[in-house]
Amino acid sequence: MIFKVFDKKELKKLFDVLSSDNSIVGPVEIGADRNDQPIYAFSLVSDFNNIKLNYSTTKLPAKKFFLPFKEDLATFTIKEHGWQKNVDYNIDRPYIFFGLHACDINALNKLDKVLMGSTYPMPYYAAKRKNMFIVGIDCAPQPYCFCRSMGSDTVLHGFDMFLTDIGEEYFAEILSDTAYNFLKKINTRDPVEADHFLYMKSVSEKNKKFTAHVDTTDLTKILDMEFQSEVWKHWGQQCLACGTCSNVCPTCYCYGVEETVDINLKSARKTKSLYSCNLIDFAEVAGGHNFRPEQHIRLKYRYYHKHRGFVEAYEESLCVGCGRCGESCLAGIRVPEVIASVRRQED
Amino acid sequence: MKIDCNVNIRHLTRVEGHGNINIKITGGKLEHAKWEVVETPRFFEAMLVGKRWENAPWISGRICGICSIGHTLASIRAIENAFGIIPTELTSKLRLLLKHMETLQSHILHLYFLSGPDFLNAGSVFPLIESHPDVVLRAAGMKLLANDLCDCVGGRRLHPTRTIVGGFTMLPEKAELKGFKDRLIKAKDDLISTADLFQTFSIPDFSRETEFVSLKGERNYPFIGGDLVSTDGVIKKEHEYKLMTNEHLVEQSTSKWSRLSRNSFAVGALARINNNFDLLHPIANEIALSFGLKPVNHNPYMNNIAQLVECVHVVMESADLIDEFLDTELGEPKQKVIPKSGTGVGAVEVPRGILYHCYEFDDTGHILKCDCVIPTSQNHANIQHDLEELAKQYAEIGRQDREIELLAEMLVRSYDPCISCSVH
Amino acid sequence: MDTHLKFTDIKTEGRQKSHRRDDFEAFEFTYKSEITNIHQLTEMENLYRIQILDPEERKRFTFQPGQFLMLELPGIGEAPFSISSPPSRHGDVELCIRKAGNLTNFLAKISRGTHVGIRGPFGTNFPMEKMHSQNIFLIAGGLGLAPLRSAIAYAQDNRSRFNNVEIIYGAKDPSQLLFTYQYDTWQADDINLNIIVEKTDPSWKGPVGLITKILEEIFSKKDDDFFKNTYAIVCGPPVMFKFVCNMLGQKDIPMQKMFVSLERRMHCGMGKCCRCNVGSTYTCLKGPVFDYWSVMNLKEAI
Amino acid sequence: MAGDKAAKTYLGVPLFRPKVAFFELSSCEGCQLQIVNNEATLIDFFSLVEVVNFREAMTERSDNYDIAFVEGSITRSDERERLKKIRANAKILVALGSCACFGGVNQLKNRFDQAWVKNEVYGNFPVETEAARPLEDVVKVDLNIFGCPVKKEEVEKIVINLALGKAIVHPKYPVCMECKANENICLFDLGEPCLGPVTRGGCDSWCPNSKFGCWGCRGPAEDANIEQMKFIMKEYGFSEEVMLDRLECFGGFKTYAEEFRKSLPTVVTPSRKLFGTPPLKIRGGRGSYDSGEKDK
Ligand SMILES: Cc1cc2nc3c(=O)[nH]c(=O)nc-3n(C[C@H](O)[C@H](O)[C@H](O)COP(=O)(O)OP(=O)(O)OC[C@H]3O[C@@H](n4cnc5c(N)ncnc54)[C@H](O)[C@@H]3O)c2cc1C
Ligand code: SF4
Ligand code: SF4
Ligand code: SF4
Repeated sequence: MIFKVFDKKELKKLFDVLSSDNSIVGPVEIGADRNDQPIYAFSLVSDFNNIKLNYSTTKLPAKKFFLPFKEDLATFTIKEHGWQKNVDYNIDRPYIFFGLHACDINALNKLDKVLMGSTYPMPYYAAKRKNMFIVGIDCAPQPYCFCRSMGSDTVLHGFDMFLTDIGEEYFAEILSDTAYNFLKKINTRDPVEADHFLYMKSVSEKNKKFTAHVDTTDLTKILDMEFQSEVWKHWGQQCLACGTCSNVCPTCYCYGVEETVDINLKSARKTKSLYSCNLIDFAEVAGGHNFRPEQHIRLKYRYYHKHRGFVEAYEESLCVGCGRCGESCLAGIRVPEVIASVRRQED
Repeated sequence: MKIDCNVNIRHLTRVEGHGNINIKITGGKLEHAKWEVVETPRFFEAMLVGKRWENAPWISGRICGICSIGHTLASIRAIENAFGIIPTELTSKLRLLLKHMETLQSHILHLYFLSGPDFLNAGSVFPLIESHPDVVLRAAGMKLLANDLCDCVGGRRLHPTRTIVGGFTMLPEKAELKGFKDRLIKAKDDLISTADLFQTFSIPDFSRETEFVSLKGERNYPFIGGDLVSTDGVIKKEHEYKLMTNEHLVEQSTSKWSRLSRNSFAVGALARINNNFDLLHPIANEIALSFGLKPVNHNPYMNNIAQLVECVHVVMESADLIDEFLDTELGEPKQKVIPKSGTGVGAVEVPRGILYHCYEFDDTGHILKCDCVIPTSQNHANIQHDLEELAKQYAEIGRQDREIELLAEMLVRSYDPCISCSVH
Repeated sequence: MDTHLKFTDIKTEGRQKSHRRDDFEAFEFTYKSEITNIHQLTEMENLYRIQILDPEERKRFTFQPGQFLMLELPGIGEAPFSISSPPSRHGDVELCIRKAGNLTNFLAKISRGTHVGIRGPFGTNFPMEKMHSQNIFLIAGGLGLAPLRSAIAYAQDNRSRFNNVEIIYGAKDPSQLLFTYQYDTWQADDINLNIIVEKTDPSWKGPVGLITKILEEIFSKKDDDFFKNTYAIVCGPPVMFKFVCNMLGQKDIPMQKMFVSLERRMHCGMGKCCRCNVGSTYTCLKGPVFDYWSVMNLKEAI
Repeated sequence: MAGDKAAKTYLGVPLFRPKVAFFELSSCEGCQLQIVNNEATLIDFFSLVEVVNFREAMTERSDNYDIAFVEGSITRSDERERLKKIRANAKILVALGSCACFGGVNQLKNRFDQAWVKNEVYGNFPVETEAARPLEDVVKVDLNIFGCPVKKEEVEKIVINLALGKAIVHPKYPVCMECKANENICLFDLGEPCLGPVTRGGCDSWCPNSKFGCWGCRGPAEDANIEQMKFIMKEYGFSEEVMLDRLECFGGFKTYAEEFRKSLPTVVTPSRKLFGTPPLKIRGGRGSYDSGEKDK
């Protein structure tokens, strides 16, 4: 891995270099909540000053740029006899993601495994994924962050450049030659030992700030053992079956497909919409039979998929510990508490 | 020639709501001519009793689907008046813009889809889609503009979601509003073509002297709030609306009737123009004159033309409002609302005339008493008297059943009555 | 240096010729096909004969008994269906489809010659080759006969490679029996056919009752050695295969030698949409055909 | 609409071009207006169906129709009779909008004694009215189209599906699902109440898109978790009355709302000063008015 160090003032220059020819997506402030805390979102930005690099967590992940909530998989031209299928992966340009946290980059890496890795890679995702350039940035743990428990507090790959604040300067990890070339446009220097020290200090200070934890020891086994546990009913009773947790999750990718005919009857479309396993009809089949008829079973399934099934398949969990779902859940169902209750850990 | 005539229309079509027309002429003599409102009453004034203030605009907007924006705004104004809230300039401008688009969409709907087919000898707009596609497309285009702009400012085209007491839940994007300017300019041209089309129609020549009531403009043509005025010279304050409407009940109608200096009066586009002619936009003014419309005009059929003139006026003014909005530094969209006890009245000119909402609140902002006076109900008595006069005049000159029936229908439609609203 | 990021294009034209599982273009690729014939089997089920139009593609389309494909009618819907025809007949397949919803009802209204799209084949299959030189029980309840028919055809085509072949088929009532016109040909190929119906009608001469009843009868006629060399394929509603597999288990048939086909909701068929997950196993990738041991290990499978 | 166009087909299957009629009972007619508000697709829309009765837009009338779209709720005996006639003529009876599906805002008057309601508005003048009811209280309803107002995109989709013979299924999930997909900031975060978590989706989170909390016009989502909703409202500092106002606004949550109203204490507020009132009890929330004073 190649490292560089550059003055914080250079960052704007880097932004300008990147934005002169490309579309940039970054964290911006979109309002304030009832406690006057800023609310952040990933959005297209053209002005460096609008980017809030010290943002906490965005409400929604950057998912919409590579896994849109709604997307046409195909359109059809209907002719007198027969039809023509038109496929478009819906990409028009590369995006630069400026300021993704480690958890969100890890989320992309996990999505890559399902959507790009295994059999039948999904071109709609892959095309967008291949057309992104990622500048990661370090973060300050929030009270709800448990990424460290999920091993997502640092990220080793899946980005082009990752910046860590070491005081007056940024410490940059460089993973791609594109990133290396971009950095040539600004003033950088090679790190010296003192920089390494500053870097490690910043990391250890960050680690001290984590307050939320999830014990993942033997979690797959425990989830299996506790499959019939009463605690699921407890959480199920609170769950609104609203799907918010999946929608704000950077790794939830389940979807449904619907085919519709346009009102002129001359065209039709096949549309994919992100769905949620917490919704009542997620596992309903023709004839009305529902394989997961009760809410606690559906809620359990979500945990089961993330913390057991995915581990079984890829040896890592499908949760990055960003805490978004717990923060957005009006019923206050939070992963650390749910897992702790399944493990019968009382605090 | 002495005629016998029997007109019996149950549930008049191409009007909003349910009303019947009954005319009986025997041997050239009018026996009776009746305008009956048979709409089922919905008791909004009772529904709201005991509810918190927040419910009022949201629920009372449901009095009418066509003028839901007007109802919402009147309700908000009444509440703001009761609580002593003065809307910011930005809020007032946006509300006016929204109001204008409702006026445009309602007038276009009426001119092209409801009363228009009468002049083009069609039963509805559907055959016109084939016989006059350009006309229908032009109307659809203008309606779409009005509706889209309502969506943009008010959240949706009916039962708006952004209009609240104290301002708006959110403001439209400047860029988005800017995009509407070109469409408004185009609408002006479309309205001029509409005027050309209406010049080819023969507007029935019929007049009956009556009184016209509307809001009184100070510097601008009036739409939201202000003094109340009549062509007979009555002037009242907004909160004295009861003295202007004098609602009473009559047997043939589930809607209440109104009277002022005479036994009936008229509200609506014609009344507004009769009272505020000089405040019209110059282009609107010009079009009015080209139809020979100037105050005080007593031909109820001319209400159609008055609506057309108003369309021009609101389109021109909306373009200006957008310019002003684009130049304004946007702040908080809404003010804080602190309820207090008291009574407030909101008077708003909706497409069919002047609309009043009045609420009395307790100190926690719960509604103790609610009163809504709808333009169409103010018009009912006038429609009735016009109908009698019309039947009488035409019976004398010996017109036939079908002709009288059509003229009677057209007369009622000219008022663009919104019956379900009048029986809220 | 140019600061413009290079746009990586992934070709968006659906692949025209080949079809590989690791190819981006395979994802939304449909074989354009024609419904060449429709045969009404019962009031609820039709048999559709579907031919891939392009001769090259047709040749390349191969499948194994137990696999399914996704059938698409533009604007109407897309759904998974087990292939019901002999695997020897490549891109010319038969699907036995029950009217159950939007797509299937519309299919019942179309006529011969209509174009449809098919994707696939997807999923696991019955491991027919492993069963060579063994006895096989082919046990079906209701519509479960549809996927089994492909295995039956395989057994017919490779009759010499199997010992005893026994079809056990249960249906609600005689009018719901599928593929009645083929029973003779099966028996002619020395395949035992045992049919039982739950509700009888005057035309019915055979046994009446649940499928377990007829199984017991058959079991009682076989000696213990028979079961040592036996495989079983069970297709039908979950309750049925639970009972049946338990009975087979009592005869000491190992769970790895029993195969069942699971049905779940599916929107992609390619391990993406998650709708078919059992526990967190994709039915479309790891299934629909599972050995019974795997099913036992899947939470909430039955 | 007159004129028999050649029957349309889709993929060779002839389509059903239904004769449709629109009727309204007690309502604001906004839902019908939504259909005419379809400017961009109006012509396509009307080529899928044959309109034979649409009082608001046309003069011709016919009683020969396949589908009757009925808007509004029942508040008078003659409406009941009309509805029964419509039912007898129609093959498919569609309840258009929340008034028809649940009673809509009209049913808010059911909180009161109907005699008081009449007196409040009409004094001694004789008018007929009865408690507002949804269509299905009187006749069998084949299909509900929820919303106040209905969403035109949804109506269009339903009509296309009717023509194609596709089943009409409403989303079972709550509004939040669509709200999140629309990238809205949750209103609870902004300190505003919202009924989205328990209200049936399908409106594409119409109100929250405008930063306006949902009032539940589409009725409850399947298996709506009302108990949890009450708890959330409380946690975010909204009074029970705020929750009740929304629950009872459109009638979709009737059973819950009635229970809830009963569970709340009756509060007595000072009687009115300006207008006389008959004896009247409003349970729950605020306001039970004792009559007493008549100082008008
Ligand atoms: C592996 C497999 C093999 C199958 N083989 C056959 C067969 O050979 N013959 C047969 O008649 N049926 C078969 N089915 C069931 C068949 O897929 C459903 O009956 C069909 O999806 C109904 O579609 P529809 O559009 O008519 O119904 P709708 O209820 O309108 O379906 C709506 C959507 O739900 C999904 N869906 C609903 N029910 C099911 C279901 N049971 N399975 C999967 N998706 C569902 C579909 O994707 C569809 O897009 C099979 C299912 C699976 C999973
Ligand atoms: S866990 Fe929370 S966010 Fe997720 S569906 Fe349940 S209530 Fe909604
Ligand atoms: S605003 Fe309402 S609908 Fe949207 S997420 Fe929040 S609670 Fe749900
Ligand atoms: S958000 Fe709620 S009140 Fe608004 S349209 Fe949707 S369901 Fe109705």
